[in-house]
Amino acid sequence: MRAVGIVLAGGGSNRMGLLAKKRAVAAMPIAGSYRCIDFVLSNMSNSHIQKVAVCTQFNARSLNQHLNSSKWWDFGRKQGGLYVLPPTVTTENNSWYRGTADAIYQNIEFVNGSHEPYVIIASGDCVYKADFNKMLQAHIDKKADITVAYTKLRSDQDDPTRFGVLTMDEDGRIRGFEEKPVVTSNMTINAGIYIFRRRLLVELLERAAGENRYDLVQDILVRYRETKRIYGYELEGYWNNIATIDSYYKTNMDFLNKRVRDYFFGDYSEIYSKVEDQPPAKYNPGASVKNALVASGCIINGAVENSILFRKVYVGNGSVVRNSIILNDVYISDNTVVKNCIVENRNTLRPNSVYTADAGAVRVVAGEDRRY
Amino acid sequence: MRAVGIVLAGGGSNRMGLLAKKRAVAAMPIAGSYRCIDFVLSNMSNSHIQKVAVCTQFNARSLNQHLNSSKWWDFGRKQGGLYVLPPTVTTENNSWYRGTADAIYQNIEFVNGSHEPYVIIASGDCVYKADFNKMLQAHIDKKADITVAYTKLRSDQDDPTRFGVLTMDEDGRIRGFEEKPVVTSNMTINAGIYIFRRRLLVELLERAAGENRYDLVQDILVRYRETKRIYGYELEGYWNNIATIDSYYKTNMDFLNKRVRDYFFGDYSEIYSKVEDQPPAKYNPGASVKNALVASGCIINGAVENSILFRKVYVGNGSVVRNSIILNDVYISDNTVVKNCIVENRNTLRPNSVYTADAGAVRVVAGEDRRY
Amino acid sequence: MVKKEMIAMLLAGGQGSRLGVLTADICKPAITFGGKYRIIDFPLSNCINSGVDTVGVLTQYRHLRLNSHIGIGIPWDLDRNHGGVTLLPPYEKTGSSDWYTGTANAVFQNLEYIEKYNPEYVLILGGDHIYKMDYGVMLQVHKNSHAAATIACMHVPWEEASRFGVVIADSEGRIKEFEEKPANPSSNLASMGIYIFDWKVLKEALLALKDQPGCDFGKHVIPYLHEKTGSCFVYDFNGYWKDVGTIESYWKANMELLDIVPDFNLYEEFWKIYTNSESIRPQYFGSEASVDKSIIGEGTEIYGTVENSVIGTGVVIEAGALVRNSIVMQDSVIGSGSVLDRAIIAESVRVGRNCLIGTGDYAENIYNKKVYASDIATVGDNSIIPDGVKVGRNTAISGQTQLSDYPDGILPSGHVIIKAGDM
Amino acid sequence: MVKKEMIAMLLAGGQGSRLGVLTADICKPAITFGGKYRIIDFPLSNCINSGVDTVGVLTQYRHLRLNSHIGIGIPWDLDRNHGGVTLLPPYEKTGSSDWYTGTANAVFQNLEYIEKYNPEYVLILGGDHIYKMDYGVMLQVHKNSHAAATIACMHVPWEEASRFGVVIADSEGRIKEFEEKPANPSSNLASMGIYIFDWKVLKEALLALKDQPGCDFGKHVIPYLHEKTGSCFVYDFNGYWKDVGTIESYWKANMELLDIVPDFNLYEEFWKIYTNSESIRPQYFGSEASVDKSIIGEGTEIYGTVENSVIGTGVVIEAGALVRNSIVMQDSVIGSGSVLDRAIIAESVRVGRNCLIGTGDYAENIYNKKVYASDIATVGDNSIIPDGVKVGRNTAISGQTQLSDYPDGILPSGHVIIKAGDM
Repeated sequence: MRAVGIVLAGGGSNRMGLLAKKRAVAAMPIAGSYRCIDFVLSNMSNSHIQKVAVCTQFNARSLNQHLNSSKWWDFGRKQGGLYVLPPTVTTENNSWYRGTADAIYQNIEFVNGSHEPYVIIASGDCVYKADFNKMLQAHIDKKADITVAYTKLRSDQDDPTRFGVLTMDEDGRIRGFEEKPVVTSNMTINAGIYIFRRRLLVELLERAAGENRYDLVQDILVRYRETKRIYGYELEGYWNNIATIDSYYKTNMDFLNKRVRDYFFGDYSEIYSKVEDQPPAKYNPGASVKNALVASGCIINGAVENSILFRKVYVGNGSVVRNSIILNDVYISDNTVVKNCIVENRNTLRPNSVYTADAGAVRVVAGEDRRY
Repeated sequence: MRAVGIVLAGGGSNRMGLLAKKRAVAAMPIAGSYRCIDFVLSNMSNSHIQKVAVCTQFNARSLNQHLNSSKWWDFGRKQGGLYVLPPTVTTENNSWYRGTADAIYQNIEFVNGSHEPYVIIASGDCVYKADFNKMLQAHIDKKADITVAYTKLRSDQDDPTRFGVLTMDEDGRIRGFEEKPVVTSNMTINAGIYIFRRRLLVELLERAAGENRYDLVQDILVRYRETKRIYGYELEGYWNNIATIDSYYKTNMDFLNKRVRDYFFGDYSEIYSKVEDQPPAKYNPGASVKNALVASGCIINGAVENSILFRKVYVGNGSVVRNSIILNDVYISDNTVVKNCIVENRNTLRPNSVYTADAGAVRVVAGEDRRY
Repeated sequence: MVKKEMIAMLLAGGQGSRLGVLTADICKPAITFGGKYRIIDFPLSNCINSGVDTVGVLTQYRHLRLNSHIGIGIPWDLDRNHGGVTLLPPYEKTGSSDWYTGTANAVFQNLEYIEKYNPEYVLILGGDHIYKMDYGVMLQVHKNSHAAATIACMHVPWEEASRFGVVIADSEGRIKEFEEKPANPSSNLASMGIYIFDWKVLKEALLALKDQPGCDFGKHVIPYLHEKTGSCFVYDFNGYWKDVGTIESYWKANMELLDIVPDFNLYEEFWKIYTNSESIRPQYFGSEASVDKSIIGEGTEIYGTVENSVIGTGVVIEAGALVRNSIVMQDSVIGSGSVLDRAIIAESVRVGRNCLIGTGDYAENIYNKKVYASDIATVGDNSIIPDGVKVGRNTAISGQTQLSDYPDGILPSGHVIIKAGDM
Repeated sequence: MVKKEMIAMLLAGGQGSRLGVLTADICKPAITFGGKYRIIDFPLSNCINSGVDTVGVLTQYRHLRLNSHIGIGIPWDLDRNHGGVTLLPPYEKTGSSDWYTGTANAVFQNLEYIEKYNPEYVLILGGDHIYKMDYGVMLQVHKNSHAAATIACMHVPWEEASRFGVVIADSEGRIKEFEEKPANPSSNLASMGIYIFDWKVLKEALLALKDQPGCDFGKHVIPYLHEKTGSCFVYDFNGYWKDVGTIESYWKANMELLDIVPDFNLYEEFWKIYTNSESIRPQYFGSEASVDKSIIGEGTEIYGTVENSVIGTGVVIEAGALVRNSIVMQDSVIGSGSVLDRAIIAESVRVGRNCLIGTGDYAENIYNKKVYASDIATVGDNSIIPDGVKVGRNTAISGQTQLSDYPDGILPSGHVIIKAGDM
C-alpha cells in the first residue's frame, strides 16, 4: 500500500456527557466486544496499510492501553507498525494538541520520515468498513490534491448539522464545504476520511502552523476548497459516527440486526480487536435472553431483551434489562430494572432499584468512580 | 517477583545543554549500541519484575519509539508488561507532570491496579547493574517503610552536590537527607532507586497531591525522614548518573575499559536493547582504529582513536576522531578533525574542518536540525 | 544468552484413546473444554501465571490441531525473544524420526533444548488435566526442602487410590516408598505427574537411564533418584485437579462448570486461563431463544433452546432445536427441530434437522466396551448427521454419514458408525 | 479467518553439499554471509519488505540451526497472529515421515497450510541466493500479464547459461520454450527459481502431478502449465543475484562486499536485511589493532590485524594475529600470532596460537576434487586447531583436532582432517 495512515483519536465529546468523561470517544465500546477505533484500524490493516499513527490526547489512558500491541490488528514493527503519538513537551513547544491539524503537525516527523507518497487521515470515532485502496485509486484517477470521503445520511440516521456538509460539481470536485451548518437540507456529509499527497500535507500543515491555525477541516479543507483540487469519494455501505449519546446508542443497537453483524464480521476482512481473555458467558437458572448480544465473561441470572451486554456484566436474580446497553464490568444486583439506558458504572447498581427512560429517550447511568 | 517497577524518564536536563534538547536524558545513547534506559529496564527484567511503567514527558518521541515493544527487554503482556505513561488530558486535570511524585500520582491507577505488594521506583538516567530482589529482601528484613539505594562516589567520579546526600545510623536507617547541598564532604549519595510498600506509596502520593506537592525526593523522602522508617541500601558495583555533559562523557568512555564491558555484557544477566538492524561496520582502505568501540552500520575511512562511535557513523577519508563520542547517524566528511568532542549532528560535519576542545574539556557539537 | 531459573517440559504426547471418537482426529491435550478452552490451555496458563516463560511442548501423536492452537504462543504471552513456547516433536533431535518411547525418554531426546537455557530447575508437566496451580509455590517448597525431586501429590478418595501411583512420605514430606497402581494402597497420596527437578540431578539421571526402554518419570526416574539420593519430596496440593480421560469423566467435568459456584471457577480474575480464540464476536440470542444453566462461547448464535449444556464458540443452534445435558464444541451446527440429550458433539459437526441424538435406553457398546461405557452419544469432529435420524445412547458417529448408514433411520443404543478416522 | 493475497513458500531443504565442511553441521540456507547474516535472511527480508507477511519455510536437512535462527520470526517482523513464518518440516503432513522428494512435492505435502490462508497467489522461493527483490513488483507484472505462472529470470553471461534452466520468451514476456541446462543454450535468460502462481492454477497442477516422482517446479510443474495453459511469463529481473553454492563462489561473494561501493550494498536504508543477532554489543579495537578493507560484526574484539576480510559477530582476534583475505564466522577465536590467508573459518572454531592457515602452494584435493577445488583452506563449525600447526591450501578440517592429527605439525595442501560431521 502506497499510503501511511493517521488516526485522529484525541478528542473528547461534550455531546457524550458522562460517557466520554472517562475515556476518549475512540475508545468507546461497540457491539459487545469491540472499541470504536478497532473499526478504522481494521480497515487500515485490511487495506494493507502497514504504518499507522494514532494521535491520542484526551483521556488517553484506556486508549493507550488498548493500543499496547500492534499484533491485535496485524500491523508489523519493521516496515511500519502502529505508532501511538500522545503530546510531548519539547524545548520549542509545551502545548497540548490545539486541534486536529496541530496534532499532526506536532508529529510532522512521522509524516516526513515516511516514504509512502500518500497519507490517509481518518477519525477514530466512526463505525464503518472501507477498502482504502479503492479510495486511493479514485484519488489518483481524479488527480486530486485532496480526497474527502462522504456519506449520504438517511433522514432517520443522524443530524447533518453536526457534520460538515458538502456540495460537489458533476466531476465530484467539492465546491461547497460548510462545517456544522445551523440548518441544512443537505445530507451529504464529510465522513471524516481524507487522502493527501504526503508532500502537500506537510506543506499545508506548515503553512497553517505558521498562521496559528490548528483545525484540519476549517483551516485546511474549507480554506483551500477553491485553490486545491478537493474531490469527494462516496463511501458505500454502513457508516455511523458515534460521538453523541443518541448515535452511540443507535449504532450499537444496529448490531442486533443480523445483516449488520454479517456485514462487519461475516467474511474475510474482519474487524480485529485486542483479545481480553474472558471466560465464556454463563447462564444460571432463571436466565432468559432474547434478541441480545452478550459478550464473554458475563454471568446472567435475570432477563435480558433487546440489549447489548459488554464484557463481564453481571445480571442478578430477578433483574430485567431491556432496550439497554450495559458497558464492561457493570454489576447489576438482584431485582433491578434497567430500561432504555446506557449503563457505565463499575460500582454496583443497587438491588431493587429501577433505572428507566421513556421510550425513545436514552438515559445514561454512569458512576463518578474513576477514569479508565 | 513481588514488586512492580516504575521508571521515571520524564526529565530533561539543563546541564546537558544541546544534547538533551532533542531527546529525554533517559534516551541518551550509551556504549555504542544502547540507550540509558536500557540499563534500568534490563535490571528490572533480570530481576524478574514483570510489570513496569515508564513515565515519559520531555522530548518523549524518541523514547516512546524506543519503547515500542515489550519484547526487547523480555517483558510480557499478560501478567504485566511494559506500560508507557505520557501525560494525558482529563476532565479533572490538564497539567503536564509537575514533578516526579505528580507523574506517579497522575497514574495512580497503575499502582492501585497492581496486586504486587511492593513498588520499585528508579530513574532512567543512571547506568548500573542491580538485582532488585536483593534490595527488596533488605527492605523486608529491615521492616522499612521506604528503602533508598545509595552509592559512595569516588572523588574523581562525580560531584556530590548535584545529588541528594545521605547520612545513616548504624542500623542503616536514614537520619539525614539533604537534596543538592551547596557544599558537602559527604560522598554517600542517593542512587535514585526506591522501594515502597505499594499501599504506603499510594497514601503518601495522595497526601502530597492534596498539599500541592509534586516532588518525590523533596516532598516525600525528605519530608518524612523522621516519621517513616527510611533505610539505605548500598548499591555495589558500577553506578553513574549521566545527566551532565561531563558525566555522560565519562560514563561512555568507561566502556573502553574491558572490565566495564565484561561487567555489563559478559554474563547471563545481560543488558538488552531494541534491535536496530544495521549491517556490520565496514572499514575501507585507509581506516585505522585503535582503542575504540564501533557500533554496527558505521563506515570508516579515516583514523579513530580512544573514541566511541554509535550506529551509522561515517568517517571520511583523512579524517581523525580522537577522544570523542560520535552519536548515531553523524556524517563526518573528509579531512575533518574531531578531538575531545561529543558530536550530535545529523547534518554533515563539513570537510576540512576542525572541532576540538582543550584536553580535559568536552565540546558538544550539535546540530539545530530537529528533534528525534 | 539468557539464563532461566526454571523451564517447563510439557508432555503432550497422550493419545487419549479412552475418549473414543472425540480424539479420533486430535490428541487429548487439544480437546476443547468448558466452551472455549482446550485442555493444554490449563498447564500453559499455569506456566505464565507462575512466571514460567519457557515451555517445551513434547508432542507425538496427531499434533496438527495442537500446533495451530499453540502457534507461536501469543495468547499465553509465550511469544518470546528468549524462551517462550516451543513445540518439540520427535524429529527435532536427530533428523531421523526416533519416536519418544516414554515420558523421560522424550525429555532425554531434548537435552539440547534444555541446555540452551541453562536452567537451575526443570518442571515436568502433563497435558491431560484441568487444574490451576502456582508452580512458583511448588518451586519454593522444592528449594526449602533442598530436594533432588519434588512430586506434586494430592489426597484422593481411598477407593480411587489404586488407579494412581501413590507415595508414602514422612511428616517432613520426604518420600519413603512408592506404590504404582497398588491393589491395596497403603496411602491415598497420589502423584499428579507434576515434578520439579534440580536440572543437574535430572540430567545425570537421564544420562544414567538412557538405555532404559520406555524410560518413564514415574516408573524409572523417580525410583532411581529415590534410591540414589533419598531426597524426593512431596508437594502437597490442595485444590481442584481433574482427570478427563474417559467419556464420562470428560462429560462430568464440563457439567460441573454449570454449578452456580463451581468447584473450578473460570470467572476469577486472579488466575486467568488463556486460550487461542479465533472469534471475539459476542454471542447472539434470537427472539425465540431460551437458555438455562449453560455456558456459551463467543460468536455463537442461539435461536433454539439450550439447557444444562456447554456450548463452544461459533456454534449455531437453529430455531426449534433443543440441546439438553450436552456438550457442543466449536463451529458445529444443530439443525432446527433436533433434540440432543446427553450428547457430546465434537468440532465442526453438522447435525441435520429433526434428529434425536441420545434417545432410548442404555445398551452395552458392541464395538468397544471399555471406551464406550456410559449413556452418552458421541459424535466425532467434522461429522455430518443427516436429517431426521434417531441416535441411541452409548453410541459413536464419525464421518460424513448418510441416511443409508442408519437402518430404518436409527442408530440403536450401543452401536457405532465409523466412516472416518480412528476409534 | 484472514485472507492473504499472496503467501510465500520458501524451499530451504538444500543441503549445499558443494560447500564441504562448511555445511557439515548446517543446511545451506543457514550458513552465515557478510559478517552478520545467514543466507535465508535475504529471501525472508525480501518477503517482509515486499509486504508478504506469511511465509512457510520447507525444511528437510539438518534444520536445528535454521530453526533456532528463525525462531518465531521476531527479527523479520514475521511473528504474527495470522500468518508470519512457519517451519514446515516433512512430518507435519502425515504423522509419519514422508520426506519431501522434490520442490513441488514439498509444496504439495503442505496444501493444507496454504489453503488455510486462501491466497490468490503463491510465491515460490529458494533459500540459496543473495539478492534483494521486491516481490510486489513481480506480482504486479504477474497480474498485468494475467499469467498462470510468472518466472523471475535474469540475463546471465552466455558462457554460464548452460549451468541454468533457460527460457525463450517473446517480446511480451510470454514463454515459448524451455531448456534445462542446455549444452548449447539458445537464450541466456536464466530462471532464478522464483515463481508466482495463481493459487488455483498451481493447486490444480500439483494435484495432477501428485504421483510424479521427485516432482519439481522447474522440471515438471512449469512444463505442465506451459503445455496446458501456454500462459507462463517471464519477470525480467535486473539486479544483483548471486549463487553461493561452491566454496569459491561463497568466498568471492563475501569478498565483493569489501569493495568501496559494492554491487550488493548492505548499507542502503531503503531495503534493509534483517537477521537474528544474539549480540548487539559494539565491536572493540585494542590499542595495537589494525584494520583495513574489512567488514566486522557486532561484539567482535580485535587486538591483532585484519585485512581484506569478513569477520562475524562475537569473534576474538588475539594480539599479533593476522587475518587476511579470509572469512571468520561468529564466535570463533583466532589465537595470538596465528596467520590466516584465504581461509574460511566456520562458527565457534578455536584456532590455536602461532598457526599458519592457508600456506604453501595449491594442490589437488585428495578427498573430493569436486567440492574442494580452490586454494581456500576451510575449517568446519566447532573445530579446534592446536597451537603451532601449519595448514596448506585447498584443505578441510572438521572436529577437535590435536597435534597428533598433523604429521610434523603440518596438514599439506589438498589434504583433509575429518573428525566430526559429514563432508
